[in-house]
This record gives sequence, structure tokens and C-alpha cells, in this order.
Amino acid sequence: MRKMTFLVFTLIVLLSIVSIAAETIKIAAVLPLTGAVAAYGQQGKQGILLANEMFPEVLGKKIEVVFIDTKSEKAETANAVARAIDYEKVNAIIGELISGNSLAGSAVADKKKIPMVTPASTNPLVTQGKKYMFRVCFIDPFQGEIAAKFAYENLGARNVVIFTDIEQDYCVGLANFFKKTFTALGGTIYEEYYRTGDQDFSAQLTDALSRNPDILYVPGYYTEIALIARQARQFGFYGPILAGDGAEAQQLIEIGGDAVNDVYYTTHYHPDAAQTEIASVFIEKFQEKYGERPSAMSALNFDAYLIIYDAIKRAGSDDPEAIAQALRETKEFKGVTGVIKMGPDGNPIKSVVINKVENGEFKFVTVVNP
Amino acid sequence: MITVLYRKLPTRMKVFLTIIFVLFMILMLFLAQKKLDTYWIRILTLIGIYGIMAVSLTFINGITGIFSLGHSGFIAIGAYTSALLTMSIQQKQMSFFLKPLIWPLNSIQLDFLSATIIAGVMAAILAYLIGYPSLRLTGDYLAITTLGFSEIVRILILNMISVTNGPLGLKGLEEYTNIWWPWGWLLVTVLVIGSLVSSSYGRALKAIREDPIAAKAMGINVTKHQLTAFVVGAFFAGISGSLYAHWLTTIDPRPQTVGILLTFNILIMIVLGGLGSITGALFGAAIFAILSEWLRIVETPFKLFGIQIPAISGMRLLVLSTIFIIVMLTWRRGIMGRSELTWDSIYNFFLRLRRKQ
Amino acid sequence: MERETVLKLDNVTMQFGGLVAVGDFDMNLEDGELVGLIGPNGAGKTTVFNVITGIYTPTKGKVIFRGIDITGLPPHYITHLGIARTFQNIRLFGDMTVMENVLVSQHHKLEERHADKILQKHGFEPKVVGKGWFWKSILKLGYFEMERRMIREAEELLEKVELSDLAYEKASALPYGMQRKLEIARALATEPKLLLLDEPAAGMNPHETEELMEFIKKIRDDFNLTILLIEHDMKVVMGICERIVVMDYGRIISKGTPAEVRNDPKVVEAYLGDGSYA
Amino acid sequence: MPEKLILEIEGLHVYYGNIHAVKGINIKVPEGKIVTLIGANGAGKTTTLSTIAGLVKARRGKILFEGEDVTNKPAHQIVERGIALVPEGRRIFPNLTVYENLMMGAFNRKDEEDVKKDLEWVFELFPRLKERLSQKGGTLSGGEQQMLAISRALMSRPKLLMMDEPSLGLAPLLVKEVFEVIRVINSQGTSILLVEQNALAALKVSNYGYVLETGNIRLEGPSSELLNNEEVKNAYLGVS
Amino acid sequence: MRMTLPIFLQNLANGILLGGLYALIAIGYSMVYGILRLINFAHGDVFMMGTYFAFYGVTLFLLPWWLAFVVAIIGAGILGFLIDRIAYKPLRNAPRISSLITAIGMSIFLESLAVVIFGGIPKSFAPPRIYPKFFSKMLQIGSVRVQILTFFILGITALLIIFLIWFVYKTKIGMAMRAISTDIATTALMGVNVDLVIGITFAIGSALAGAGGILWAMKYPNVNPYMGFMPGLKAFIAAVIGGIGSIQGAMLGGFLLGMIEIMLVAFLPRFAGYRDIFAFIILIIILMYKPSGILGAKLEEKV
Repeated sequence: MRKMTFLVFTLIVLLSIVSIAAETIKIAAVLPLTGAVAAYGQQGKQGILLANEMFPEVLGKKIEVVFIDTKSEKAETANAVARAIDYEKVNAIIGELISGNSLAGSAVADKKKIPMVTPASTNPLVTQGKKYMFRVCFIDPFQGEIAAKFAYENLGARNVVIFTDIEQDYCVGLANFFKKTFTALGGTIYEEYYRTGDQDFSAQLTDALSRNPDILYVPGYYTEIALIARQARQFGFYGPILAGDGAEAQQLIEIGGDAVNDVYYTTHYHPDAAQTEIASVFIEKFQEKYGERPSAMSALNFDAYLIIYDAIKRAGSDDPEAIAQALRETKEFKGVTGVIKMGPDGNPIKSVVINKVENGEFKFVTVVNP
Repeated sequence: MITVLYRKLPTRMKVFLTIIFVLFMILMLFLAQKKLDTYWIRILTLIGIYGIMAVSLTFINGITGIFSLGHSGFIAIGAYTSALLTMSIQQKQMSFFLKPLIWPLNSIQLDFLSATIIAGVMAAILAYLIGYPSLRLTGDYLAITTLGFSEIVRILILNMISVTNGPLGLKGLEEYTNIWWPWGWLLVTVLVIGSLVSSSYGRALKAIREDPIAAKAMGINVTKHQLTAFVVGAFFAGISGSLYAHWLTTIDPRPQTVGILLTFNILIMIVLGGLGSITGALFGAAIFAILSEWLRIVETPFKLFGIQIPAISGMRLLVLSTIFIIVMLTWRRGIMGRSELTWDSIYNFFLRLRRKQ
Repeated sequence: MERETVLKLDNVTMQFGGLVAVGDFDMNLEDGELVGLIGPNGAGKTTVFNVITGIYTPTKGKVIFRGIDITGLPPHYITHLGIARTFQNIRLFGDMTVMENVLVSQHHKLEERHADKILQKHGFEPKVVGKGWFWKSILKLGYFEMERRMIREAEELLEKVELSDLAYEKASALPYGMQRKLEIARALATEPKLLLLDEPAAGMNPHETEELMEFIKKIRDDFNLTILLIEHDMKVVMGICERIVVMDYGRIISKGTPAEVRNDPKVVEAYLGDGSYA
Repeated sequence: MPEKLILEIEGLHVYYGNIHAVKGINIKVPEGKIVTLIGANGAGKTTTLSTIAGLVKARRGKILFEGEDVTNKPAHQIVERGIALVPEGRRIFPNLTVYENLMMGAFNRKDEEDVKKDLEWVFELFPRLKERLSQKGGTLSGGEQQMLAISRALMSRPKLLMMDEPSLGLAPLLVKEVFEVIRVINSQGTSILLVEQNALAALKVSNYGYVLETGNIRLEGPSSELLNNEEVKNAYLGVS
Repeated sequence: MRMTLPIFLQNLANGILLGGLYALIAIGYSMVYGILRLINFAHGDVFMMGTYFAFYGVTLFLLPWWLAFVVAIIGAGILGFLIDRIAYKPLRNAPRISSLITAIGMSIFLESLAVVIFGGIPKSFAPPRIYPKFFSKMLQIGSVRVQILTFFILGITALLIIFLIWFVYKTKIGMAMRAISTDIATTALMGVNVDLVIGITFAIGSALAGAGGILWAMKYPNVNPYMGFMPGLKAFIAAVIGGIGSIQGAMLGGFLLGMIEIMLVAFLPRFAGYRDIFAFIILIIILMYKPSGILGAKLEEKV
């Protein structure tokens, strides 16, 4: 019986909870805060919280960010977006980070005509045929192409082994477009495969290194890149490793240690070559607030917030339709991750920065303009 | 021994009541669609889909006693089959940019109903192929084997890029799944499975659950009946997969979408509702869908007895799993146990009430 | 009058790995006979039952039932052909009612058409009623009639074995003696020709045991059965069996009438002892 | 006659879920005597033993062992106080050797020297066990398993030995041997509470008997009287 | 691929290492299953928790690395003990499926607890912050390059397994564990405090998982709330292949699975994506033809 009492008590406590409401402009951040890719969601949240702190008001109204968790799941994402629109009555949505989830969410948002900006879903299909879907990251074909050119021309690579994470559409996409461009340039490709969460790459590396590659291309996420780099160095590979913007995180260096020296990656910005003022401010404030370097994920989420903020300001209204229109007309938006001109399809046109890791720090290498 | 008087309503009366109830539900759903906002309609739709998943799994796990952990495999097959059949040819060409889709899938487009039925059939065929060898096993070993098969299905989907588009998944499906499809299919599921359970076949299946060896000795072809139950359950799992895909408008082979985690969720539903009860499975599905949305309030900043509590992500699942564990410890048989909420049981409930007065 | 041979075990051997559980077992059961199978624990008595009912396929030898070679046929076939059994440790469907327990035993009449063909081939009457019951029972087309018929037959049976009052009780809630009885009733519902009883008197007091003996004799006559029973209680075995087969270490060490067996020195040495505690 | 009681049960009620299995029984076991419980299956005999042993919880009533209340104490504490149970169906550990099975019986004992002595004593009782010391328990025959089960219980040096159906499933030949062993154990000073189907043999070996029926005590008395009681004769001994 | 002897040896070394880690986790699974016939789905999450304990022991409580590791292993053991007391003990007499489902709930609970307490962002478990750099040095043995860490991991694994076998086969508690695995009630009749022994079993299994977690994190220096899922699943497969319930079986299964995974990727790199399929196919074949696993005891139902 005591157990039952406890149960009833728990329920009463839950029922007595009152959520707070106020007169504000609401933006929902639909992010994978828990579940398989919780790390990205939480980093994204850091970026958005900072952005909200730095730009708390627009048109004289307070901006309230509602964080809604998706458990890294599709169905939850779709529900979360519906909840944001119908229950929280938000004016715009940031999210999701995983392309598959963004697609499920954008189907709902598009029908309701609420603008949605994804910070990091790079799959070309995410915005395709959608009027209210935008992004602040570049798409896979573009990044893959730039990486291939950089590898061939700047790093002088002719023989590349690609490590593809077959579970990430992002990674498969990048690998595919890299391969197309690189072979067209005349290079040779050999492919190895792994899966998200794998931690042992010794078999792939033993095989890969027997091909004597000039560089490794690992367009996955930082955890696996760091692990691959560590193990590659252990097996005696000291050449450059090329990655995508998934590499941009302090954890890359923390996990990888010395091994990630000479890891190059295509990404959005670098403080030393900050294309925008806001970038240096962002990095400074971020380090102040969280005591670590911002990851690309944080920066992109920061920009997603900022581009909506900017759109509201330009539209002079918090009406979703007006915000969407303003977003479509974005021309010279100066975000942390570069200057964005919004293409007609909701995809931004922005330049690619290439950085590398050197002695435990991210160093700027070059910038490639579209 | 106290013999409890149990009265039965006449069959005609029950059929009449059922028709009234179904009409009432249709009216309610109609009203819901008119009055409720998208958010609640989505949850209602989801309850319908979860309902099919839960009823089909409780049919396999609870009624026949085949402890399967492979339901997500059937859902995945259903989802992919119907998605590949309903996608427009242009959409397919756009989506499959890694490797082109193989013939003849690249030149087919079907309507939603046929695609859904074919999805169910495909799942049923898969269940037959899986069930045939694995039903020789029992208990935990069977559970592990079915789990293994569902993972194999998922990994195959992940790797067969020219059929499934690999990790990129299928996108841009038409949002066919409105509130009517899942609830309509749910009605079919409950009618078919309910009808089967209340027949001689249902008794045979329950007998197998209670004691397979005795069932064999009473002349029941245990393997065949188990296989039949497995196939029927998988058929409806396939149907639910099709509905699920066209509700999400996109499907991919992540573990969160069609992997072990989905099976676990359905398992939680049917256990909450009472393993072995169809009505219990329906309650479980509804509770799970509503609770996981309602508990979002613990992840927003809130005031508890005047104390401001900040938003902590992960709280929702923490609370949900805590509730679940408490229920398991205190209320082991779930809401319904193995009993069903039927017209007879409602009638007798009122009779007993009256007798007490 | 020459009686028909119902069951013939021909040189049956059952081996598990190196262990010979039953070796070179020969036995004939004639129509209407009531035969006892006795022997110390682990002598292989239950294994004989499992071989007859198809749970095990014998390593060697043949099982002939009413002229049909049933060696290696699956259990559900064999039940359909007309052999039913009870279990040493009661194996009722505990969560189902008494009525449902009996109804389950009629289910094979909707299904076992392959086994039915064997019956017909050997000139016996078919048991299966119509076909396509799976679909009929889902769509409820013509199924209610069948269900009513099954219930009617079950009610009649329960009436005969005096379990009607308990028809809607859960099987697991019955008192022990009633559970034993229900197990026999459930076996009868399969319409057997041969009934195998595995220690039916286990756990009963002498009074109940006596009732059981009467009951066994009664059903043999009412249902035209041949009965083979395993029992430890010598009173039962000596009291109702017409013939007794004694096993030890998987082999037959003696057979004959109760009196013959009781006085066989081999039986006394291996099994009965001096009888002071039996 | 004021006998010293080793075990006294007062008004014991036991439930399995909703089933009222034991309905307020009183049982006394005098020190150094053999007391038997007879009755049909489901009468509550095994439940009573399990409750004394601490495997099942009593709803109401008291169990006093040597004057101390041991009601609802956990099983391992009951054993430490000196009550051992030979469970129905022998239940030896098939994956442990005979030696290990015996040592399991002496699990809580710290007096290693005495354990060795008791081991010798057990081998005297059952010389066959000594031959099979390193054999796995599961490979023994039915009779040997019963001997092992009894020996295992004796290894805890119980003051009260409870036996649940020691003759069940044994050939008549072995039944006799078991009852003889019971007599020997008792003669060396161990009190015994015996549950048996085989009422005749049980009453012959015991001093006092209780007849249980559906959770109640129907009859009790010195065994010799029960043997001649008409009712007992009819119901449990069979008219022969 | 060009399979030369050095490459083969290199892969062999890799396989042994991965297999050792699987074995450590698999043993805990197997011990619990052997005793309670419970697939403890929360085992992988204890593995994760142990690693977090070690991480915070070093970074937050500033313990020396070895002490932090020992404390974390003990912590994981206590956690396992508590999990049993809170979630499984009340269900001891319930149908086994109840405990299985509670175990799933427990797994979800521990993962969300980790997200709430430790956050979802992975922590780095790398030298020199957590443990001395010495371990990551490479040794050249012939043509094979092996990290010092490898020997450390194998050494610790071997030590723990030897200790465990001694414990289970030579001590009284170990004997009680083996007794419980066949008959809980009778073991209680022998005067064994059954709940305590089951608790100890959980504690030991969980401590091994904790140790496995720490060694895993030393090798793959990344700690996050979901890190236990895959190794947990793999270890479980390993336990079943070897014969669940048997310690030697779990060991064998672990090494076998580790070796197969590495060798498959090495010999047939094109099929790396199908790697887990092979794990599951082996699992299913084993279950079909020898459900009790390679070394498991056969549990047959009596008719």
C-alpha cells in the first residue's frame, strides 16, 4: 500500500507543475537533447542560449526560446514541431540537426507555414520543394567538392582512402561527392566503412594503410575522427587526414591528443580569419560562458538563431509569413560561420574555410569562395 | 468454492453495441479532426499507429507466448516496402543520388492502400522465413534470435543502397496517413485479431502459451499455429510500418527509427497495458503516446511548490522510466492483466455494482 | 473372442547419447484392455509414453497403432489418430477455464487434415469437419455453428465426468483431485481409442484413489477405450489392471497377470521388496 | 505429561496469493520424538514445512523453536538455529559434486573439525555416498539422491529435521530403507517432523501424528491410536 | 587485401584486445543470467556508469588515476548491487518476463540519469589528463606494433578472470552461487542468505563491467551516456555464443567475437558494413544448433 501512496504522490507532484507563459516572441529549438546524438543537440543548445543572451530582444519584445527534445527520433521530431506550432505558438523554429529528423519535422512546419531553419542538416533533400525550410550550413555536394579539390590541389594527394560512416547520411553524402570530384580530377580512391559508435578501427586501418594512401578522408563526426586519427598514428600513418565540418569540436583534440595533428577539415569559419565581426565576439563570449572552444555545431545553431533574429528585424514583424519572406530575401547576413546569401531553394551560399589542427589548436589554412 | 455469476449478453446485442461504438468513435474522430489542432491530431494519429503495433505484438508475445523482440524488423520492412511503392518516380530519381534504384522499383508507383497491403504481405513473408527456423527455440533464446533477425533486417536496409537508399533513407513521401487510415486499420487489426483470439484458434494459441507440450499432446500442431500467429502479427506490424512511414513522410534505418529502441517502446506499451490483452495493448499505446508528450513539462522550466526549477533535458525519459519501473514493481500485470474489456465484462461490472447496493 | 490389437510396440529402443532409456521393448495392447506399466524411478516408463505419443522418435523399432505405423509421426498427428495422454506432473492450461481446456482438445478436428488422410487410408472414419476454418473463424462465417457444436460436445463430456459445475472456473483454481480428473477429461475430448495415464493416482489419498479406480474403469467402458497406465500405487495397479508389465533399466523384466507379477522373484528384488511398506 | 517441546506452532495461517492454504493449525513437536503430518495432496502439509523453514511467509500465527519466536525469519537464519528441511523431490544440486552438496549443507558452520566428524557419521549412515564423493549430484540414481538429500540436511547438525515426502517416487524396496534411516537418525537424538503420503509407514515410524485436511487439522493423536482409528483407516490407510 | 604474415599478426593482436574487452563485459552478463536466468539489459549501462565514475574521480575529486579506477570499479559494483535490490529483488518470484522488461526500463533509466547528471556531451578519457601517457607508447615487436596499453588491458583482464574463476570454484560464496543457479529455494534451505549472494553476484558482474568500461575508455577515449549500448549488445552476443551462464563460455565467446569482427573487416573490407550481421548470424546459427552455446550446460525441459 505504501508503494501505491508513493505513486499517487508522484502523480500529484507532476500535476502541480505549472509552466510559465509570458508576452514574447517565441522561437522553438527542436533539438536532439537526448538519445543517440544528444551531444550535437546539447552543443547546439549552448550556441542558442548564448545567442539568446546576446540578442534577447527584437522589435521591443523579448525573445523566448523553447527547447523541445526529440530523443534523436523521427516521430518525436515531428511531434515536437507540431507541439511548437500548436501548443507553444512559436513564430519560428530552429531544428533539427539530423537530416532525417529535419525532414520529418519540416513536413509539419511547411504545412503550417512556419519558417524552420536547420543549423546542420546538410542533405540536399531537406530543403527540396519546401517553401518554409531553410538552413545555415552548406550542403553535402558543395562541401565534398571543395574538399576533393583541396586534397588534390593543395595537399597534392593522388591516392586517398575514404572512411565512410555508413550510418550517417551526412557522411555517405560527403564521401560520395568527394569521390566523384576527386576521381574526375584524376585521383584514385579506396574505401573503408565503419558505423557510428564503432570504436575499433584497427582492421580497417591495417587494410587501408597497406594501400599507402597520401591522405585519409574521414568525413564523419569528431569522435570517430579522433579515434581513427589516434589509431592511424599508432599504426604508423603520419600523413594528413582530411575531414568535414563534423570535426569541428574541442573534443576532437581532447580525444585525439597529439594524434589529430595534421587533421584538415572543411568548415565555416576560423577566428583568425574571421570573415565577420560577430565571429570573434562569439568565440570570446562562448569561451567566457562555457570555458571551452565552441564547436561547429554551437556556431551553426548560434547562426540559426541569429538569422531568424535578423529576419524578424528586417521584416519588422513577428508574423511567421513575414519572417519566412525575410529569410528568403537574406542577402548579406553576417553570421559566425560566414556571410550568407540565401539561395532561392532555402540553401545558403557561403564560403568554405579550411582549418587544420596543429599542436592542440585549430589553425586557419585557407578560405574557398563559392 | 464461490461460483461467481457471470452473465453473457446475447451476441446480437453485442454486435449492435459494437456498431454503435464504432459509429461513436468515427463521430469522435470526425469532431477531433474539425476541432483539435494539428498537434493533438498528430498524437491521435500516432495512438492509432502505436495501437496497431501494440496489438500485433501482444498477439505474438502475450497471447501466443512467443517472446519476440523483433517487431521493429517487420515494421521496417512494411515501411520500406510501401514507401518504395508510393514514391513518385521523379522523387525516387532525386532521392537515389548515391546509386540509382534498381528495376522494377524505379518505375512503379502504387496507391497507398495497395502499397500498405503489399507492405503487410512482405512483412508476413519475412515472418514466415524467420519464424520457420527460429520457432524451434523457446523463451530467452527465441527472444534473442528474433532480436538478431530484426537487427539483420536493419543492417541490410542500411547496406542495400540501390534498393533502400542506405543511410540516406527515403524522403519526400506523400503524407497519406491522416487520422482515418490508422484508426481504420486499427479497427481491422482489432477485429481480425480479436476474432481470431475468441475462436478455437485463439484457444489453441493460449493453450500453447500455457504449456506447449500439453498442447502438442492435445493434438495441436504447435509449430504451425505459432508460425501462423507470428505471420498474422507481422502482417499488421507491416501495415503499421506503412502508416508510420507515410505519417513521418520519411523513413531511415537508424536504430531510433526502426531499431531495437522501437521494439522496446512497443514492449513498454503492451506491458503497461497488460501483456496478453488486446484492450490492454490499446490502453498502453494511448498512455505511452500521451504520457511521452505530456511529460515534456518536466523538461521546461517550471515552478514546484514555489521553487524555480530549471529546464533539464533528459528529465522526461528519467521520469517515464521511473514510472515504468514503479509500475512493474507494484502493478506487475499492467492495467488489464490478461483480461479484456468486453461488453460482457462491462455488463457484469455494472451488475456487480448494482448487487452491492 | 479374438480381440483386435490396438497398439503394438515392436522392438522399440530409445537412446539419449550413450544412455539407453528404453531397450528392445515389445508390447501388445488389445482392444479394451487395461494394462499397467510399473517399475522403479528412472526405469523408462515415461519414456515409453513419450515414444508412443511421438514426443520422441525411437532410435530403433516400430510403433504400430491400429495397423498404422506411427513411428516418428508428430504428436499432433498421433493424437488425431486416437492416442491421448495425461502427464505425471499435471499439465493443465492453468490460466484457462475448465471448459476452454476441454475445447482445446477438440481443436484438432478443425485442422489435422493430413492426419485425417492417414485415418481414411486405413479405413477409419475421418474426424475433421470441413475446411478453411482459419478464415471462417476470422470472418465468423459459419463459425458460430461450429463453436456451438464444440461447446455442446464439451458440455456433454463434462457432464459425463461430473465436472459441469466447475465448467467456468480457472483450471489452476481447482482442487488437486479435480485437476487430475480434468486432465483425463481433456484427454478424452480428443476422442481417443487408446488412453495413456501417467501416474493418475499420484498425490491422492486412499479414498480418492479408490474413486479414481472406479472412474478409470467407468470411462474405459463408456468411451470404449484401451488404457495403459503408469502407477506406483500397487493397490491401483493390482486392483484394476488386467495385465502388468514391469520395467527396470529400460527393459521389461516381467509381464503377466497381477498375481503372476506379484510373485515373480525378479520383480520382488528390483521393485517391490518384502512389501512391508508398500 | 510435561514434555520439552522443540517446536510449537500456534494458530498458523498461510496464504498463496488469495488461496488460504493453511488455516490456523497448532502443532507440537516434543524433543527427541518423531511427529508426522499426513493428509491428501493440497492439504497444506508442504506449505506448513515451507513456512517453518522460512521459504513462505505466515500471515498470522506463531512458530516457536526452543521457546523462541522464529516466525517469518529468513530461511538462512532458521537453518542457523538448527532446523533443516529435506525438500520434496530431493532437490539436490545436480551441477555440484556430492562432496560440494554435503558442504552446502554445512554452509554456515565454522567448526571445521566437527564438520569432518559429521561427514564421517554421514558416510556411516550411507556408505554408498562415500564412493561417489567426486561425482556430480545429477548423475546419482533416485535412491542415492534421496540419501544425499538427507545427508545434506544432516550436515547442518539440525536439532529438528523436517522431511517432506522422503519416500515419494521411490521403489518399495528403497522406501523401506529410507524409513529405517529415519529411525536411526532419531535414535541418535534428532527430533523429526515428517510429512508423508505413505501414511501407514509414517505412522508406524512416528510417535505422534496429525491428519491435515484442506488446511485444517482434522485429527491428532499418538500414532498407534491413529493407526487404529476407523476414519484414518478408511481415508488414508486404505481398507485392506 | 594483401594478407601477409605481419598484417595477420597485427590483426590477431587487435582481435585479442577487442575480444578481451568483450569477455570482461560478457562475464557479468553471463553470471547474472546463470543465476537468475535474467538478461540484464542494464549491464551495458553499468559499464558506462563505471567509466563516468573513473572520469569524475580523476577530474573532479582529483584522485590519482589508479585509485580513481579502483574506486570506480567498486562504485560500479555497488551500483550493480543497488540495481538488483531496487529493481530485480522484488520481482524474484514474478514471471521472468517481468524482470526482463524491468531490466529494459532500468537501462533507459540509467541512460537518462547519465544525460541529466553528466550531460550529453562526450567527455574525453585521454592521457595525460586521465592516465599517464606511458600507456599509449608503442612497442615494436617484430613487424607488429602494439601499444603498452594492450598489455595492460590483457593483463588486467587475465587477472580478473583468474580471480573470478578462483572465486566461483574455490570459495564458499562461489559454491553458493553455483547452487543458486540451479535451485534458489533449496539453496536458501542450506542456510545461505540467497539475496546477499545474488547481490554479490550482481556486484561482481557489475564491477567487472566497470573495469571493462574503464579499460575500454582507455583504449577508445570517449565517454558518453550511450556508450554502453553497442558494447553491451556485443558482449551479450558473446555471452550467448560461448554459452550463457558459463564464465569460461563468456570468455571464449568474447575472444571469438572480437577476433571474428576484426578478421572479417580485415579480410573482407567490402563487407565491413555487414559486420554486425555476421555477429548476429553466428549468434543465430549457434542458437539453432546448440542453443546452450559452445560451453553452456544444456537446460532441457522434462516431459
